[in-house]
Amino acid sequence: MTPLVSLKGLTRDFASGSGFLKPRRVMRAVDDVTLDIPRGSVTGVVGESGCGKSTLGRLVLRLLAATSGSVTYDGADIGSLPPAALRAMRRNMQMVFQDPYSAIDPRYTIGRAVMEPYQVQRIAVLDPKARLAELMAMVGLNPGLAASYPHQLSGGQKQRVGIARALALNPAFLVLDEPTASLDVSIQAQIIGLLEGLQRDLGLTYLFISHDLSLVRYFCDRVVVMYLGRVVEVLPQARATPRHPYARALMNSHFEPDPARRKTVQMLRGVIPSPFNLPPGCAFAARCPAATALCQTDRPALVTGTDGHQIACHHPQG
Amino acid sequence: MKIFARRLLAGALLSSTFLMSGFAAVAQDVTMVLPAREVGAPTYDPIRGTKLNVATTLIYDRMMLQDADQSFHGQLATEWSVTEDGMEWVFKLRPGVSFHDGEPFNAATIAWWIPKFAGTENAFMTEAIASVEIIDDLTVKFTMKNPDPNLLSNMATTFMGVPSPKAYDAMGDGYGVTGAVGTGPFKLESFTVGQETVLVRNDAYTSGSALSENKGPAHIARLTFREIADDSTAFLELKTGGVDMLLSVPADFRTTMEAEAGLTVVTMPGRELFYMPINTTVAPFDDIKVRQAAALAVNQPEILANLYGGIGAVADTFLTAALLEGKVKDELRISYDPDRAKALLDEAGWVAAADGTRSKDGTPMTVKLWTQNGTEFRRITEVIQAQLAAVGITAEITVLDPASINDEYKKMTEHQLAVRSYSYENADILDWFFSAERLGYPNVSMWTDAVAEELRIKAMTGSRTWDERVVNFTAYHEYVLTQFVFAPIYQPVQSYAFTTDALMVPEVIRSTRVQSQTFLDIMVK
Amino acid sequence: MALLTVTGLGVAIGNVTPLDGISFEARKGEILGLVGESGSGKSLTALAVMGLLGRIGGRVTTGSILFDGQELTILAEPAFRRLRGKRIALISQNPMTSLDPIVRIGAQIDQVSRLHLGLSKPAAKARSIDLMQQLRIPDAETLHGAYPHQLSGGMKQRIVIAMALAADPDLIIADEPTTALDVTIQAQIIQIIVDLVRDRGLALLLITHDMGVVAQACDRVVVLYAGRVAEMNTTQAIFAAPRHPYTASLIACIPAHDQPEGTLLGIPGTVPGVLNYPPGCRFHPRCARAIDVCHAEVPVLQTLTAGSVACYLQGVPA
Amino acid sequence: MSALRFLWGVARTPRGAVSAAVLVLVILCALFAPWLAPYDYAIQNLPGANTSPNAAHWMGTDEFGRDLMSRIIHGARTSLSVAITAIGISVVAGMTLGAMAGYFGGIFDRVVTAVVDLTWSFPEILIALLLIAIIGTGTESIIIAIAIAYLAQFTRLTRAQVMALRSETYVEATVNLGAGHAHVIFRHLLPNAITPVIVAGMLATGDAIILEATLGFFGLGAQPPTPSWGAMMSSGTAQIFIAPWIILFPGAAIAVTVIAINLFGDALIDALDIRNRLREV
Amino acid sequence: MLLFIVKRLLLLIPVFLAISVVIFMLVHLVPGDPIDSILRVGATPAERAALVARYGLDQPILTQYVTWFGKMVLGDLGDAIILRRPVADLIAMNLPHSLALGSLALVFSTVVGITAGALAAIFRDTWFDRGVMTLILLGSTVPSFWLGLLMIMLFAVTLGWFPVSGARTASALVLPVLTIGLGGVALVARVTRVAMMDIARRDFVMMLHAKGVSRWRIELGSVLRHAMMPVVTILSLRIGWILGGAVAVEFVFARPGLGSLLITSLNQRDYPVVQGCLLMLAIAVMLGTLLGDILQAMMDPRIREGMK
Repeated sequence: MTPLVSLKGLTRDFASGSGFLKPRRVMRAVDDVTLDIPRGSVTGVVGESGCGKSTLGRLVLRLLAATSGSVTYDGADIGSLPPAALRAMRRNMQMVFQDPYSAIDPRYTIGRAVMEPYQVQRIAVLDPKARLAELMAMVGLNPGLAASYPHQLSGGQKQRVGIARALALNPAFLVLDEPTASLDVSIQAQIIGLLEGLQRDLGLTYLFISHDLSLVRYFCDRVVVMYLGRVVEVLPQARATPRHPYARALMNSHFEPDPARRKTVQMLRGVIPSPFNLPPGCAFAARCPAATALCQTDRPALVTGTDGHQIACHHPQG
Repeated sequence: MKIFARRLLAGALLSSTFLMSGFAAVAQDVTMVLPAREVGAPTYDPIRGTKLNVATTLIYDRMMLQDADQSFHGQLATEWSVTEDGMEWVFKLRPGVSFHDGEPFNAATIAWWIPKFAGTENAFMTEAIASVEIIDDLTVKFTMKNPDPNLLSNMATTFMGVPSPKAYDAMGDGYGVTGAVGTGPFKLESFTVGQETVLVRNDAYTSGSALSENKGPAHIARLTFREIADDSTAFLELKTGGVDMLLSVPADFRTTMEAEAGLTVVTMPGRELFYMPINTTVAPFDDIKVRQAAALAVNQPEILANLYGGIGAVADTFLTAALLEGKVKDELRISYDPDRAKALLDEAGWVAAADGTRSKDGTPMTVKLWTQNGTEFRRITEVIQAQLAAVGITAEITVLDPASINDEYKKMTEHQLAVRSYSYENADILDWFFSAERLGYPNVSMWTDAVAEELRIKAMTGSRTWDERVVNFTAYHEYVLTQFVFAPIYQPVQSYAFTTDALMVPEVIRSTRVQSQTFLDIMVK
Repeated sequence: MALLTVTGLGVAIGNVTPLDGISFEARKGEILGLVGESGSGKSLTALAVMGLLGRIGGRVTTGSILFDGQELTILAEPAFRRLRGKRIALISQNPMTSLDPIVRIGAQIDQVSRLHLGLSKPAAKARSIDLMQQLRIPDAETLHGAYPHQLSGGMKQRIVIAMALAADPDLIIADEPTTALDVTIQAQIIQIIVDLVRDRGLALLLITHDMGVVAQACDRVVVLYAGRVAEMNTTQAIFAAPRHPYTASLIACIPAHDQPEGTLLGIPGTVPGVLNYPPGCRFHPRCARAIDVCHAEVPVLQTLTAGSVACYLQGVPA
Repeated sequence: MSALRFLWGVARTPRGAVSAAVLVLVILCALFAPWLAPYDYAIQNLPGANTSPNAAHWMGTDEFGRDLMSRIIHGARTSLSVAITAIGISVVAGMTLGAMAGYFGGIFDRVVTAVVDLTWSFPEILIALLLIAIIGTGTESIIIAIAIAYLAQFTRLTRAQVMALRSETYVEATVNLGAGHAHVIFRHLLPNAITPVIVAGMLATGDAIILEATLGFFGLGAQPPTPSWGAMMSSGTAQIFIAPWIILFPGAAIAVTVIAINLFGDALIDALDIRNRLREV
Repeated sequence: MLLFIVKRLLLLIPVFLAISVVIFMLVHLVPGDPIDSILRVGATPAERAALVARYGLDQPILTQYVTWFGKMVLGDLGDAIILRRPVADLIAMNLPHSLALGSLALVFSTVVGITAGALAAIFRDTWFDRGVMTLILLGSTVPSFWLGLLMIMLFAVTLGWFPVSGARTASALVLPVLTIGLGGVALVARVTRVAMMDIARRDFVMMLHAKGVSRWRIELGSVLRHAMMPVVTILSLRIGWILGGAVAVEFVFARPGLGSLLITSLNQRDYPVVQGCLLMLAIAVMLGTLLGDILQAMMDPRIREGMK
């Protein structure tokens, strides 16, 4: 089966400095990412702040234009779509945003926000009230909240509104950009549970972006690990043991909610390089316990192993 | 940038000297405020300047001065004679006079000086002179193109102050701005346009005219003229002792100042005249009846009484009362007559409605009334607006700045009525404002009339003697009055005020205004 | 022996009472975890102990805060000022914003020892550099003259820690010290804090919402919910046998390393805002095991053989 | 309706109450001047000029014997209508320019920003005088001149708002729904940007009243006999000793009105909690 | 730092070029032909042509611009048509007065404004705060010419402390400086107060309290220091006010100044002077912005960093 979404050599540069006062400096936020997102699966992207995971999500939906590379959705290259076709295409692919607090226009009622997709896409809904109630019920919101304003809702409720909006157009593909990062833990679990259920019931395909490795491992089928704009490792199964030293460090940095599993944290040495000035070799080399001279100069390519495990490292861990 | 930087530096030094000089008041220092209408005079070049202030008369002496009774008194010229036909003038010059720069004043100066007027705005002053001949070192002879009985009058104006030929030629375009050299009782020390002029006494001065008691150097050692555009500020300066004398006192402040202890306010006949020109080419004023009605609607006595407290005089001709040419037949004088105005409008077909407004064939009688910035103009205009309304003419006021007003006039299209004033003391002002050669501006009335042109040309170039000129201009003036091309309004007086503890000013002013002859006699207490 | 004893602390801001009857004690050489979701009153508790409630317009209404035998609730501001930074220090939540951006880092650390220990400029500088080195800040001499923006988040948090240590305090309050940091950095900062307490015998009040961090670092735990203490016990006991349904749910909200798919449930409903505190037990609307009494009566914090709990079920297993 | 209720709420704070009362009074004067004024503002009575305040003329008469109070009441109409119209035009134009610059960015934004920043650095009075020299005098010219003089302020403010809002998630979310520029600008950006701009516009109306008065002082603006506070003061300076009330009352009218506008604006800013969003101005 | 300044100056060149074009074109929009204003009435077309040629108005507009710009770079701003002297001289006469008045008014409004704003912020929401801010508001809500007249009446006429008008003594500066300064005080005080209240809420200020630093030291040492940045920004952006904002005040106090010169020459259609004045103001604005940037950089290391 062909993947629903395919990324090929996707790259995005950001220029800093207005070019007026400061010299123009270019930051490569996403660097040559090639990735297939299979239908009906949950692909997780994990990495720390500044690794380019959110940019990747926006590139996939073409909320940002790629500097180079392509995104194919169901066989169509969305980078080359004319604006009108792109707008129509957006019915198929939606996003749930990180910050539910600013994801709804404060001047919109919940009902108006949830129904906005139809207005934008100029879709006439036969029974808007019923559809609204249906959508709200689908995300576990009391339809009585339709007349409320966002500031009257809790963060978890707002995120449900965000999900309802994303689902309104019946998309097949959702990018979830850290949908729970700004929520309380008790709410995070609710939302993850909701997303799990929706995926199962509606057969959705997710690209799930998170900094929380344990959450990604729990929720996803596959895990993509990014570091400073590059994919360093792709785990074909979420629970597979990572082999890239960075992915390992990430795993070791996670504290289990179990005092019996306390760990002694290894201090990472070195400095995180500036994204404006990446070293020629492996971006993690400066902090990597296994790094050699080779790592400083040669950038390791992303190599696919027999089991589909992809890794970009000169010295993968056993 | 270098030149510019140097200029900036010079400016900074200049202004810091100002700051310093304030602390070191020297006795016999006198500060005066220039008349409001002289503010902003850009130059002390009498030949090329079109707007000169009174300080010019202190830097330069003139050939002769004119007294209030219009008699002439020699200054640089000691005596003069004219041939019967008016075609040759001979002037004897005062001996032993030298310019502030040490250059001698003599017949060669005059021979250099007169031709300098050619091509300037002031060329009309000497237009009639065909050539200047040096008879001897102190005698010159003018040969005329045509008789010009007005020559002496011209030579007594500020524009005919005599500059030093050497300095004049050396300074080129900067003359009058960076320096000015004459033979007068004061030397120019500094000049900041729009701000102030500082003069210092010419200690070698001996050319005082018969109009001054004092024939030698002035009593005042150092004389500062300040330019203050705002009347109230100027008054407050005088009141608080910041200045010693105001050379013009606005009508509004006259009573206040008279009541002020320590201030003396002196009033003398005016040279100015307010009037309302009427554009004769735009309806409804192409109809002489309507023009006449508008002119008769102006209530001069009311303006005199209420806006000016009765000080000054009504205007009922185009010329000031002091001029002989203003003595026209009484029936030609234009005076307030509302009933006649209304009757004329009725005759012209402008019918009054119940509310008093008039219209003709459905067109309401709404006319434009322009005026220029400045309290006095606005005030008169507002009253005139009300007076016109009283006979049924609705006037809409537009206030323009003086530059715009002239720009608009030059378009020669839309204007109808305006409130204007002029300040001049010669009947040839009639030629200036009503010559068919100058339509638009200054002939704001846009008036062309064959009879008038004939009379005008005769007055301008066909008079051999002063008396003949008076007759010719009176005839022209009388004809102008019959055509209602303007409405006379008001003749102000001139007032000046000074602090009694600081100055002693001669009681009689031997001129039509306060000029060099008076300054020579002003004493410092 | 307890260095800090908080008993029945109530805090009001304006006419709302976000904190109500908070009691706990912190001991030397021990890390006390103060756990709760947003709105539970963790940070207010910290401000109350620091005597800084006035800064946000709050005040202590009831209870006592006994620090080393001294009653802090009645302490006058000048005396309190001599205590702050000297005996009670704060490690704040966001190192990115806690440092004055236009003052050199060194000067900000020096300020504390100069103010409280009366050190001269050079002596303070030497002390600061020494502290920075102890916190494994590389090139401390140079960084002493650097500005905050020149440092990474992890480094900044170490500087904040150095600032807290500068006057040798007895009690440190660490308010979510790692929330703003990346996972790998967070692990290291926690390690540093744990080492500090062990080496220096300090009392540390660690405020966090992350049960993983609690499990990793704390000796004892106070669980707060909606401005009240829900449960208090040793870390071991809390995780092994939570007695309050809220504690149990909170632990269950975090996916464990082997959490099976579809089993993450979260806690239904939302954390109540201070204006919407329900009567009775404040957790009862979200509690699956709530009984009638929970709706009406406020459960008292009861000391049991080990730890205490405010619940009518008193740890009876489900 | 909620906006009205909100304004009512602001008007019930102590600061809001006083200022709102004054503003309502001034606006009533402007609206119902012909009914409120005890005399015709244009009727001259030259013999009764410059009378000091008395029972018949509460504020005295001016140099034409016209009732000063009637002229001040009618002057409110002139001053307010000029200021409000000018600021209205300025706000609309500024919002359009600012929204376009902030939303589309690029070279258009750079040019607009550069021009706006430069003009913003010039005093409004100079800009207005410069424009009046170009387009001529008269009420319309004054309105246009004042509108352009304040244009930079609203353009800057709107641009800053739009720039800030553009990075709000809901804007991105709406784009992701397939919304076009018009939907984003008119349904999300402008409705959210408008509040601070309106409040800034209100505050600027106060400044515009002063600017109009200053232009009137220079003899520009409303043509006689239409009363305007600035022109009244201009002619009043000449009477400062004979009839100080001619300059004092219009000046006081301006001061009271502008203070009321500022206080009410301040109360609004606090109630709306938008002080930070107004920072740029 | 020096490098930064040089670099910024170089960057100002294109801006300056653009401004010069705008100013050049703007002046040509003004209606009314300056030649008509100076041409003597009844002059012949030949005289007119001679004048047109003298001022280069017969050249194509581009040539006129290039000539004008070339001379301007060399410090020659041309000759005033009505005032009949080099424009540079006129500016040199007026600029020092504008600078003296403007900079003193700036100093006055900054010092008083910051003091008042800081005290109001420290005692926020007390009667003191409200009283001071309302009082300050008064100064900015009356037209400056009116305030100036009242000042003259009180301080010059009634009390006799200062001269009524003019620019001849240092004491003549006091009343105009106060008149203009009072408006600036309101601006500075408001910005200072709001900025201080905003900064007082920042985390690092709370941290300073947590460190045991005294309140006054925090407010005056740290908070005020931070609050200066928006103040500097506002002031540097509005530097044009210093040179040109005092037109009405200059009029009332009969003072020379760039603003008055500009307006006078505008009314007289004296193009070269208008161009020169606008150019000076534009240069002042550019330098003001630059100065503001430099001050900002001196205060904030983050901006210093960004400059490299």
